[in-house]
Amino acid sequence: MSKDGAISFAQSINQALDEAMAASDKVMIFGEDIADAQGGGVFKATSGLSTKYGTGRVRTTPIAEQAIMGAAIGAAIAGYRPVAEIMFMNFLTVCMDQLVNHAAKLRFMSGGKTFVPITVRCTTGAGVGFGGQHSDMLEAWFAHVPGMKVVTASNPAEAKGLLLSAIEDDDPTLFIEDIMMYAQKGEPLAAGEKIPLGKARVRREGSDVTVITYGRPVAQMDKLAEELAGEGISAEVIDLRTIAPFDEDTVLNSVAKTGRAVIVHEAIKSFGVGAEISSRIHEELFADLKAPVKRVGSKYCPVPFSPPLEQAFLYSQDEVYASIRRMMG
Amino acid sequence: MSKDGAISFAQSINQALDEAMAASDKVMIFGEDIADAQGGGVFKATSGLSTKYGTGRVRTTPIAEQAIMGAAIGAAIAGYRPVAEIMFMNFLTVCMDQLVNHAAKLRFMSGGKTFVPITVRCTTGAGVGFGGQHSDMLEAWFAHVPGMKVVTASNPAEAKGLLLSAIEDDDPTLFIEDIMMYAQKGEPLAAGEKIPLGKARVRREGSDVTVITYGRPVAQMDKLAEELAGEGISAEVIDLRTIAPFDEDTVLNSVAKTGRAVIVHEAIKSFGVGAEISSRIHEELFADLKAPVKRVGSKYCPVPFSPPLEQAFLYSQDEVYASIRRMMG
Amino acid sequence: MATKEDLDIETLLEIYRRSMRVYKTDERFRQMLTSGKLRLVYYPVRGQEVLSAAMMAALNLDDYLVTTYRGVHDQVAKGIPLRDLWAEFTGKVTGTCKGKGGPMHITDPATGVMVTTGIVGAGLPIANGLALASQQSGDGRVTVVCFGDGASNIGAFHEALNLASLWKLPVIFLCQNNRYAEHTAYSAGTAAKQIIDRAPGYAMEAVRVDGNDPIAMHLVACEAVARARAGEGPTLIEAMTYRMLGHTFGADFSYVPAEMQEEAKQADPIPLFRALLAERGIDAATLEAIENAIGAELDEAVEHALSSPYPDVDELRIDVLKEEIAA
Amino acid sequence: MATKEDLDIETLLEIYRRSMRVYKTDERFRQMLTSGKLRLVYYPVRGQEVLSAAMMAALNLDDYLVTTYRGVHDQVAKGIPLRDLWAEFTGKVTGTCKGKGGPMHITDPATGVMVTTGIVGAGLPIANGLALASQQSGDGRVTVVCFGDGASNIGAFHEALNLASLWKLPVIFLCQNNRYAEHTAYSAGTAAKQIIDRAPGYAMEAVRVDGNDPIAMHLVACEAVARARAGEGPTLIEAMTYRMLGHTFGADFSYVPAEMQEEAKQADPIPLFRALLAERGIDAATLEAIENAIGAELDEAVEHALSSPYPDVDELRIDVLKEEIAA
Ligand SMILES: Cc1ncc(C[n+]2csc(CCOP(=O)(O)OP(=O)(O)O)c2C)c(N)n1
Ligand SMILES: Cc1ncc(C[n+]2csc(CCOP(=O)(O)OP(=O)(O)O)c2C)c(N)n1
Ligand SMILES: [Mg+2]
Ligand SMILES: [Mg+2]
Repeated sequence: MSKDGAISFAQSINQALDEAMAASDKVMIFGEDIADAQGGGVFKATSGLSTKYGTGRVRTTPIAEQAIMGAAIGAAIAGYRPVAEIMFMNFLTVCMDQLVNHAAKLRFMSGGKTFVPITVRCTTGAGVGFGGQHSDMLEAWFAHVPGMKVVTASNPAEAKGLLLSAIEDDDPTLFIEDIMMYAQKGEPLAAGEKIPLGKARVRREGSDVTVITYGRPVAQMDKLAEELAGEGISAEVIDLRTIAPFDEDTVLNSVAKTGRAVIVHEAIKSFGVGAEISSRIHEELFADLKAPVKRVGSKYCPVPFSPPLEQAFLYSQDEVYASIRRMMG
Repeated sequence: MSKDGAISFAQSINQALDEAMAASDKVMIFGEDIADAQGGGVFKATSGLSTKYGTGRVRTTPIAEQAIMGAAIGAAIAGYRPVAEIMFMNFLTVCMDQLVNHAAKLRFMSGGKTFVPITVRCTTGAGVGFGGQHSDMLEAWFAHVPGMKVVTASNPAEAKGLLLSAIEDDDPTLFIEDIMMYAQKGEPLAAGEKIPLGKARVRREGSDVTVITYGRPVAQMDKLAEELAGEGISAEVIDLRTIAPFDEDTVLNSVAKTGRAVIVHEAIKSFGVGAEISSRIHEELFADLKAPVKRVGSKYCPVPFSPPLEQAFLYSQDEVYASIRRMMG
Repeated sequence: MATKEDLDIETLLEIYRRSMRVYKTDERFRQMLTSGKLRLVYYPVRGQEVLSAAMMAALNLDDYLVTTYRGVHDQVAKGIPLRDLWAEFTGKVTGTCKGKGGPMHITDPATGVMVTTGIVGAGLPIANGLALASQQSGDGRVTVVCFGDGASNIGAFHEALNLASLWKLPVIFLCQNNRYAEHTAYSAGTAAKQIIDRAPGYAMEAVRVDGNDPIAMHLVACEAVARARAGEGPTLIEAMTYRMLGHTFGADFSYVPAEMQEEAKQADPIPLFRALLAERGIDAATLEAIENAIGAELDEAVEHALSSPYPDVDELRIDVLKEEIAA
Repeated sequence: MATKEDLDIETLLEIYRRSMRVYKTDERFRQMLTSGKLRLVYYPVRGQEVLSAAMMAALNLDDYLVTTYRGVHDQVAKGIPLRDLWAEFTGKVTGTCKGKGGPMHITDPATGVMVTTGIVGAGLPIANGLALASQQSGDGRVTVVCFGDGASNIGAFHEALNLASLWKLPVIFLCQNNRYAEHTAYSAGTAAKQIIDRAPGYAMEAVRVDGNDPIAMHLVACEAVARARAGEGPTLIEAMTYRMLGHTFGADFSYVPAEMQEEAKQADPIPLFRALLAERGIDAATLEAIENAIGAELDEAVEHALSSPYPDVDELRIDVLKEEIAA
């Protein structure tokens, strides 16, 4: 924590893990390089925890994501609340079976006799120059999987509050951290506070258009709304926080009021999360809409390395602005 | 082939593989149990091929889907056109990395210096009683991955024509077969004929409503359209064939004409393929629509085993019917 | 290694009882499938009864089991109530999982049956997690995970064995080497001469045993259990056996050489076990009494299953997440 | 095993030349990162130059290479043009992949560099496919796939080695055991005493060698290449080496024990190689000439990269699929 009380996203994650481990000895953490003997994690999110809680509860693993995920699932069934760190979101592709065929289904397939309260943390995001295999936003895949939740945070305090709730939640939760945000600082969350899953946050009220987003774009949309206000356009900004199942009430109530909506995410647009939200809005509020719902996402291609391409790949704030201006006529 | 010339879906797949192997010695097949020493495949789709083309080109593999997919990718980069059989679609979860991070991205990441002309065949579908881990329709995941195509077929002839095109295609293609259709018989496709990827088929013209679907529901929607015609409703039925990238022109032209659309698929509705199509239609044709686009898909839960639950889980034809009646006012 | 003097008769009879529960259950399933009274995808366990019985007899009821689609022998030998099992196999709400899981996904924590998976190899990493929970809590439980010879070629096997050894987990990897993986013979899929050749790559204790020999198998099982309970780490057991029928019920298995089939008949563990018991002075009446008791229990279980109701369709909204899904 | 008499001086000089190309390239990258002239995530190869040079010197230009994020030593030793490599690392359209792949995804089929992956272990199954193509076409090529000690714990390793052995593929699995996987020491992640202990589990030829010894390493490489070309199947080589810097450039590696760092300095392959060459009668002027030539080539490559343009944003629609994506 810096002198002004601000705290980075990574530190906030660390605080959440620390508080969760202090609150319950059922919380364990597994992941690559996470113990202090390994420097406390590649992003330092777990720094200090193995020293404080022991290497029985904070375990550095081999490079074996199926083993990590399986260990978390088995321990969860037996009563623990493991947090599995899968370093990058793209690495979920080597352990999808454990997460999708097992963690998400065991409650249902066992008729409720077992359940899998695991939290899977991972990072991702374009902008660092990691290229095609370390930058994908794949949340739409997991949103399509019944039996699990998908959560993302838009600033350090939100990250802490949501992560604490994810760990307490009795269902498997995928917690996505944006690599571009780790160093970002913000107000800390008060000790003991949590942010419930399943509830979107209206960051700013408005009457002309609803901007629905999550993760990194949230802060950008806050700023854009500020700009728009200067131009006489009143934008409501919603941070979904929980992407799946998403908070339909908050979204629909807002768009019922504004009659216009834009969904913004970093994932590529085609077949992305925005498609479901847009469809739901059209289905429920067709008659109330003053314009078709607009989606803004990244381009249809693998994440490129070359810096100008990487920037051009990303969802464009200008496109959001232009869409809103167009909608307003 | 039966006496009346009808041919089953599985036989038609077999014919396509046979013709492709005869046409080019670059075509190879890898998969579990596929050679004749193993009975020619669990679904007999590869029966006779290893005898005809040798076990160098038709290779039974260990139970190792990453190894299967990797072998296909490597051989493809070196100039072959491998067809990888991943027995059930859910098993793609153990080799997602190979398919998504490698096959789909290598053309782009290499700046076009390599490309990966593989075809991945798999089966899936609810209705057999295989339960939660052998029945998922996961096409939406792969549709969200730039760099690959997703194809499905609605009858034996279509299967052959599309599979031949998939094998010839220079990009990685996921070819999804519905397990409930293997025994279904239909007209054979003429030898040498193919069906192009990327083009939807208008199965039936109509003027009141467009039904957009693919795979198993196609035949059911044909029948439903027949019924609706009896009630004075003229439904246009579109078989997407290629799910991604999908044939926007055909879809949008049709809905521009009818002003109404229903999308039907076996995959669960939430965050499914229907969401993208619905969003696209709303975005492009908002002013022309007489009613919001409707999506019909399966329920939000893992595929249940118990037969009545399995049936209740599946997308409902009655729901399609009721939606269309409601749209028509 | 073991001689027939090594096991007391009570233990042997206990293993026999478990074997017969498996044998009769499997037989009844196949009878009802043949007669058309039942329709389901069934994975026969004929030939693998004894190895499973001998393993499970070395465990406590609260020890954990993870198994696969071909798992009915493991579940029954572990002690799952036949009523609940049959009701699950027939998709009834009275089943272990309310009919939602079905034959490939049996779970019954009361008897330690924690996970049954249909994904080859997937049980191994999960078994590590169960064992880890025991290691951490000190509850003294042991986890056994069953899988086939074919499963030893998939990545999850490798990752799980390495982790278990590294962390000295109280887990037993029971490879039931029945010489086929679906239609593929052992040597067409597995480069290792024997599965245990893989153990040194994980610095793991390993033993190959005739799984059809109840005494040898039980002694190996007891040793592995003792090692796990003592905190000395995991064991890989390669139990040699044979799948006497096709991969699934009714499936063709003409790809199996006739001599192998013949040889396997000679090694059928059930008649051999009976002969062994006779040698040890157990008379036919005792065995018959055991079989009859199981038969009666089975009759009741089948009747219960068939007469039970199917789950209500509302169940589709329950157990997906903790909170019920809105209608 | 090998003695210094075993290799002729021409071969030794060829290995030295390749080693220095790697050494100088790596050094230049680090210099430019330090000075702020370059900004990228860079995986240093300091300490692993010689093993790679000795391996690649045993190959033809058209033999295939698959490597990883830490792959610049392999690519350069294989013969990739420095101009194209530098342009790719700097994201320029003149790069091997038009700047689209970047440092973690170098491909250059002209020099056999087929795939560079950022996913640990993923290269091994793909290498099998390349080798399979050669086996099938009879083109006589050999495929080498490089990976780390940590990678030997992931499932793809297991699946790939089993398949390669089963099918006798002309592939060489080159495990560069540098004793760390990111921040994790060998023994914290790997239960096997040595990686080659895993080979019997695949019935595969395997050899452990001091990768820093150019002669021993080259002889082992030649033997594996000969085996592959003769159709006798794959080899697992465990080349012992050391990662002399952090996992990525600039990253803290205080988790490495000081004694290990000290020991590694003593075993630094570059000064040892120079000493060896001196012993074999190569004078300082010869070595200097080699270094100077490489330095000049590097200057030109860097200059070319820096002055090259970035790709046009239209490139986002090209190479996604064969057909250009609509604007
Ligand atoms: C990941 C995965 N790949 C393929 C299958 C299909 N499959 C089901 S059982 C089986 C054979 C398994 O053989 P083995 O491990 O020897 O077990 P056995 O059936 O002989 O008991 C295969 C390939 C699967 N269920 N999961
Ligand atoms: C599947 C996967 N898991 C984790 C990572 C993150 N990661 C990148 S490099 C690395 C360490 C690899 O160690 P090793 O195989 O020894 O290779 P080295 O870096 O030492 O050359 C890890 C864990 C990854 N890239 N892919
Ligand atoms: Mg088997
Ligand atoms: Mg290493």
